[in-house]
Amino acid sequence: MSQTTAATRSGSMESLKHSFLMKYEFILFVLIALIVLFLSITTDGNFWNQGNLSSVLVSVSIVSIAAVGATLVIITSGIDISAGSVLGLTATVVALGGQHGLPLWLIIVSALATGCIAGFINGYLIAVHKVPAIIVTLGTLSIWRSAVFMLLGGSWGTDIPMEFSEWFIMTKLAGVPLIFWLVIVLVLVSGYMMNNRKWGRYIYALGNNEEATVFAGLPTKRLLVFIYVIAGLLVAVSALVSLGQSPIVQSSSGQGFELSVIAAVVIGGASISGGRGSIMGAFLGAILVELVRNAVILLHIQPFWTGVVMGVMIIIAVLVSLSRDKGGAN
Amino acid sequence: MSQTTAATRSGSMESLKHSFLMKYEFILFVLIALIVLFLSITTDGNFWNQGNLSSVLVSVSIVSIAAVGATLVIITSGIDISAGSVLGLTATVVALGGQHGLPLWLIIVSALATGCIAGFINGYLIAVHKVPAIIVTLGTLSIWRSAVFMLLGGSWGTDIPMEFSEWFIMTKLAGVPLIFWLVIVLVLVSGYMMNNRKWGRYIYALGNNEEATVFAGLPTKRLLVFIYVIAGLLVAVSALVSLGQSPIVQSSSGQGFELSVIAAVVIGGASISGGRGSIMGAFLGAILVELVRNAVILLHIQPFWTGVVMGVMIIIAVLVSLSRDKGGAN
Amino acid sequence: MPHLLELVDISKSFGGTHALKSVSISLQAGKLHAIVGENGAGKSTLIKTIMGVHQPDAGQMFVEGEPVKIANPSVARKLGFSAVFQDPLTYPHLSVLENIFLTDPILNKMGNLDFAAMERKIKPYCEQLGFDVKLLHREIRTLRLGHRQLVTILKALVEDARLIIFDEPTAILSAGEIDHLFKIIDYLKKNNRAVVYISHRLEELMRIADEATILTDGRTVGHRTKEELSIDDLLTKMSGKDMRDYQPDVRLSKPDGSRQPVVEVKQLGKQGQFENIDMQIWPGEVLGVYGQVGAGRSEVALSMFGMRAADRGEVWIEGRKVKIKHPKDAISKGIGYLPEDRKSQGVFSFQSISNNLISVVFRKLRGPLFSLNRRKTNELMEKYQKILSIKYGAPSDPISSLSGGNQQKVVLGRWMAEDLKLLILDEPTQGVDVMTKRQIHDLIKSLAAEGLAVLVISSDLPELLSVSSRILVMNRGRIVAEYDETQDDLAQKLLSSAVGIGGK
Amino acid sequence: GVSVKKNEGGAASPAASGANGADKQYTIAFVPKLVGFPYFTSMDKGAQKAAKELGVKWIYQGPTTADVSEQAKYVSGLIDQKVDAVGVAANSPTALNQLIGKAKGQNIKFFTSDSDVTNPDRSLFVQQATDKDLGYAMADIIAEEVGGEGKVGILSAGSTATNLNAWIGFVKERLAEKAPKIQLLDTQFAGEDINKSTQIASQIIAANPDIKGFIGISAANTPGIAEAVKQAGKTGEIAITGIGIPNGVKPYIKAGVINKAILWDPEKLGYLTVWGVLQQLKGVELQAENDVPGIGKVKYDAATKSLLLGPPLVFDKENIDNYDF
Ligand SMILES: Nc1ncnc2c1ncn2[C@@H]1O[C@H](COP(=O)(O)OP(=O)(O)OP(=O)(O)O)[C@@H](O)[C@H]1O
Ligand SMILES: Nc1ncnc2c1ncn2[C@@H]1O[C@H](COP(=O)(O)OP(=O)(O)OP(=O)(O)O)[C@@H](O)[C@H]1O
Ligand SMILES: [Mg+2]
Ligand SMILES: [Mg+2]
Repeated sequence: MSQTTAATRSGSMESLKHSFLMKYEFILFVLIALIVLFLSITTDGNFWNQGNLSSVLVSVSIVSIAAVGATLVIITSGIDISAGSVLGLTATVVALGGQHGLPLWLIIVSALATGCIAGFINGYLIAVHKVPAIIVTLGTLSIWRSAVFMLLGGSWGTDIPMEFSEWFIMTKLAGVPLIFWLVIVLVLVSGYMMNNRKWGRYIYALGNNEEATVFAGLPTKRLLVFIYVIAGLLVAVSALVSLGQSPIVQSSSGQGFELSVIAAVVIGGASISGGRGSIMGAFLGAILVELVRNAVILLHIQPFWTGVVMGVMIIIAVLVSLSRDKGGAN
Repeated sequence: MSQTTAATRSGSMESLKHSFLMKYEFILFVLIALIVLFLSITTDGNFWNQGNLSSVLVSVSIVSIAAVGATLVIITSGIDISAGSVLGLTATVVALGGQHGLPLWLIIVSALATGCIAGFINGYLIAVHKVPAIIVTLGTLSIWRSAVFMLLGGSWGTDIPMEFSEWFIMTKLAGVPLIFWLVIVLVLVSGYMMNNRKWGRYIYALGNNEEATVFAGLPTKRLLVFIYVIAGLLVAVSALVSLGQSPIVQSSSGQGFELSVIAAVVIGGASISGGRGSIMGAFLGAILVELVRNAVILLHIQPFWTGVVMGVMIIIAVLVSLSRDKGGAN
Repeated sequence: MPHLLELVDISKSFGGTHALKSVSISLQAGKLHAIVGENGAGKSTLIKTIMGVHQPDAGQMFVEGEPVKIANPSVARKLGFSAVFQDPLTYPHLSVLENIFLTDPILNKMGNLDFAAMERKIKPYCEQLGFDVKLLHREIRTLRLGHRQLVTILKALVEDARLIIFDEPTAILSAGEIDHLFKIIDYLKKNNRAVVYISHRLEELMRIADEATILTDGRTVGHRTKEELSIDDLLTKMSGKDMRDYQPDVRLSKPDGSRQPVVEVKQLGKQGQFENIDMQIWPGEVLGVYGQVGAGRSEVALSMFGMRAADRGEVWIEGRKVKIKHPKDAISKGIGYLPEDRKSQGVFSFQSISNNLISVVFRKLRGPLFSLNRRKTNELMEKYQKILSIKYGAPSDPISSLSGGNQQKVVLGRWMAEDLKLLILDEPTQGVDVMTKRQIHDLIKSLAAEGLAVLVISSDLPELLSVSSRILVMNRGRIVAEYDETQDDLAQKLLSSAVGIGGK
Repeated sequence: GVSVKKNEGGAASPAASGANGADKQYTIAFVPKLVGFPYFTSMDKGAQKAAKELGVKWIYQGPTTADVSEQAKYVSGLIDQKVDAVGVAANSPTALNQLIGKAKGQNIKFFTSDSDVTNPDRSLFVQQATDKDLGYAMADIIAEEVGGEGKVGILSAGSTATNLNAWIGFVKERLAEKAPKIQLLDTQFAGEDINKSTQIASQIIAANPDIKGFIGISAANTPGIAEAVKQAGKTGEIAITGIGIPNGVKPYIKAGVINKAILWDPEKLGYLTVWGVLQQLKGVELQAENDVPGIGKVKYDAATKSLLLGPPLVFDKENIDNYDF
């Protein structure tokens, strides 16, 4: 267990067992357990109600899928604030496909292609033209949102294939929506690869010192483009799941999604200045974020408190991980 | 030739006249002139209509004031995405002051203090605790927005002193709202100081290599905190002007403001990775952004096109300034 | 047999600067080829061209007789070339082991990374270089600069390349480490590797070079075989002046022990870094500090300068006890510090050369309307360009366009312009060419002669011998010996106490 | 979106067109709460139809989010362009006061449609249905479907929207009077966001396993609730009603998740708006009851200067297929 994490952070093997990140993820885990315990007690078991649990887990899944990609992006010291618009665009493509009666497979292919293309454009400008990621994605955020408005032409997209809801949300294994299991597999596999495959380490290296990867003859540009494409693809998958959860597309669909995703990644311990971060952490971060949202509703708290809790949580997460860092350095 | 770039960018004086940034600013200027010409022709003079012109210039002023602070922040390789929430919070403070019948001076002082405090909190966490700026301001963005919701308690703030509107917007000099003249003075004076005062030079140095400023014995932390306080203060001033323009406070007031501000600064040629940027550029950037918005209204274009134009403009601005950079380096 | 690599008429310019002008050079397997030249002569540019970082504007390259185009660094790697660059680039948050093996990882049967195998492979090299194996698992950012330099050497060794290039690998290494390195280089040569070696420490080259090429202003001005090598000849060839005419030496008078020391350090200590540091520095003296990499010299200096807090001990300035919490306190009390890590602690890379030079004395250059006094700035610039012979196009050029040695001179000049009581110089002449180094040594001595106290930390033994009036030796965080310049066999004594034999 | 509907031959710009009486082509501009929202898109469609039939130039443009000051910018821009009448579906009852004064000063008529302002200087309010009718209709449907007792949740868009709050007020009033045994839960807010509505509704259902009914106050809330009920497997167990746009609620009505949803015909509202404003521009007095082509009899209340489209429209399985917007 402990191996994965340390390698993630420092990539070293020996300190695996005592790694700080392990401890950090452990903190997250304990925090989650505490909130769950608290909710179990205070809500008369409503938290464990099948419907509530499914709804929370599906929301976690939607954020987590995109967060896997966002973690890679953030490790390379990039950022993707266009994710919400890309989600909206993908959903729009699905709705238009449904409206024109395209076959399901073609709809899915178009949706995933949309994500990949959006990711490619980001990656291309960032890797090849060296435009800072925040600028590129600020630009595409704006452009894709406009595209959604224009494509929907003022109406709602309602012709969403029923399959998304059936597959991901209605289908359950051990009472838990299928998608959540898939997300767990995604997190474990991609986390393992980041630590134990050459490519995973290249991604960390790239985030640590891009210039050095160029000098070392690594295919830096291609790798960066690839990461943004993957990130776009995963956002498109998130879009399909979210259409399962709510099969209508509005012009505002996905707005603010990027913030949830970035919050999850950062609460999960990734450093925005690149070079570190873990997929498992991002997953736990997503759970934490959604649990807070859920608690606000279950406990009949004023919804504005979500914002305060989230804001404080993000800052504290970073403070904690920074202070551990310092500890590590000396 | 290669000499000039670095120097100007870095704010050195010697070569102002032939500097590339100067040329970059010149490009912006030409672009603005072209848009104005185009609007003059296509809108039957509606563009030059007193009301329209004032409204555009006031909007430019609101963005520019905050953009002066944001330029400093971005030069230090920071970013402030909490500006929109701070604007909302300041406006809320004004509305509550008005509601409780506080005297005007006290309202103004409270508003400016709000901005300073919000800036101080950002600066403190960033400078002293070394939390990355995007994280801190992502957190405070969320927190202040929630505070606005709570303080307004579901209603709108409507008790806004009339003076803001009278002073800044109704009062005109040579047909142009007073505030715009003030902004021009602000831009010229702060631009001059950035290039010719030691503090200005320190700020550029700080953004370039923070550790080296510590070795050079500069008061790095205090300077950073100071910059964020100034940025907060200027956002508060923007809030007062925007209340002059539209004397009502909603829970969503200011949302998205940070994006306009960052767009202006970046279109103005500042580098998001720090060490360079100019206040005059940011001002021209603000004019460009607001002209595009205005054009969309005057020409009855689909408002979604604003998004596309802005997105493309941001990316192109950075591409252009990067390519000039390269020219300089070789 | 054709040469391993042959460069013919390679030219490269950056804007108006002609860094290389028809340079030709050929490298043979089993031979060490030294490249010498003044700062800015084009040595690093040549290396970067071979490694595919820069593309030549003209000229051809042949590998074993076949023409090649090295379009990017990965082509160079595939050809079996590897290099230790002058400013080594590392991945700060990855472990040392990963930094070494990133590009050529060892994989297990599953295709996963096999860290245990990597460790086994690197261990023998660590032992040869005297590099503590425990450090392999630390994040590399936690290592001191000297250790990081060793890591990049390890990396070049493990890649098992047929051409290995070292661009000033020993700039901040001390005699012990250098001996280890040379043994390894001998071993490489025996195994038929070609080695390119760049250094400003000409005495090193006498020991290991098989041939040498001399560059001046981007042009090849000479080639010498092992038999023809001599320091005087190289110097003359490099600078175009006859160095035998050079008349050095301001003699420093011995400090007057009865006077009050400028700075006195009493029992300074910091957990795990250094202990019981006592030292006194008198006005008008140059106190040298010698030691191996990691001996703790920089740490002591950093805490005197207020960058790091010491746990114990006192600092007195001119008889008064002072608290220094931040470098700005130190500067206001008259202490200056030239950091050893030029890239991350010294240079403002986007800024102009003149802005870099004046970044400390800025406040004294006030002109009308609170602006910067341009005339004074220019005077200052001209003065230090002359004193330090800085080679640049215009003062407004970005400092990043300068060669490594010239950047070092600018950062050094920054402190010379300030009025100080004590100037601490940490590896002051790293990467500086021999001629300028002598000038800098003279400058240091004349500053001292005017009453400044100077503390010089250096791993360059000849430098310390020529500049200091007194030398302290540190070993594992303690001062283990003190010598003064009049002692016999000084070099030998310094060396043995630095590694822990001998003592006061 | 924006649409500029020019009638054939109506080339003259509003400013240039002389005062030659009946020939004058009037320009009427309207700024909805936000564009890109199907409800307002339908209004625009109806208004375009009216513009074509009645020979008016119609401008429809507005912000992409329901923002007060953005809306004000559009209104201000249109006044500067000297249109003959400018109107809004107001995002704020008071924020536009200054602009209403400015319009009056330039002899431009200022009207509202869908959602009113408090300023007495506005020339006309075109009302879809009375707040009371809408609130009562929703209350009556839910009371009947839950059998007069049990927990009922309310999901609304925003806490500051005046018309939504008015409807909630009437729902409460009616239920207190007609079905006092119904226990209303705290109102929750999900914005004009269907996905968020689904998430919050799911969780409300979880927090109140015995919930019997749900009311969606805004058009985005109702389909969101329906999806949540469907996913919770409680179709038929939890009754749903609320304001619904036909295409949004159609699948749920067909699947039996929702029995009845309420709206009015926004196309007709758009049509009526153009017609009413045109009467005022021409100086024709509105009567207590007016005959509007294509709509029928329409009431006018001179005291409040408001035209009323009529009683709310109830969609169910039978009639839902007749609407496509
Ligand atoms: N990227 C660059 N842009 C502009 N000029 C450059 C660049 N790199 C090198 N130069 C210039 O090319 C010349 C040769 O530089 P180079 O770094 O090769 O010198 P060097 O011989 O390695 O010197 P040193 O001994 O100081 O390291 C210098 O004048 C330097 O200023
Ligand atoms: N064998 C070792 N293992 C781990 N850490 C070491 C070792 N040797 C030294 N260090 C570390 O090196 C640091 C002292 O290095 P410092 O830079 O002060 O010495 P230095 O003599 O200036 O060497 P350098 O020339 O590398 O700067 C301390 O932080 C110490 O913990
Ligand atoms: Mg060099
Ligand atoms: Mg040192």
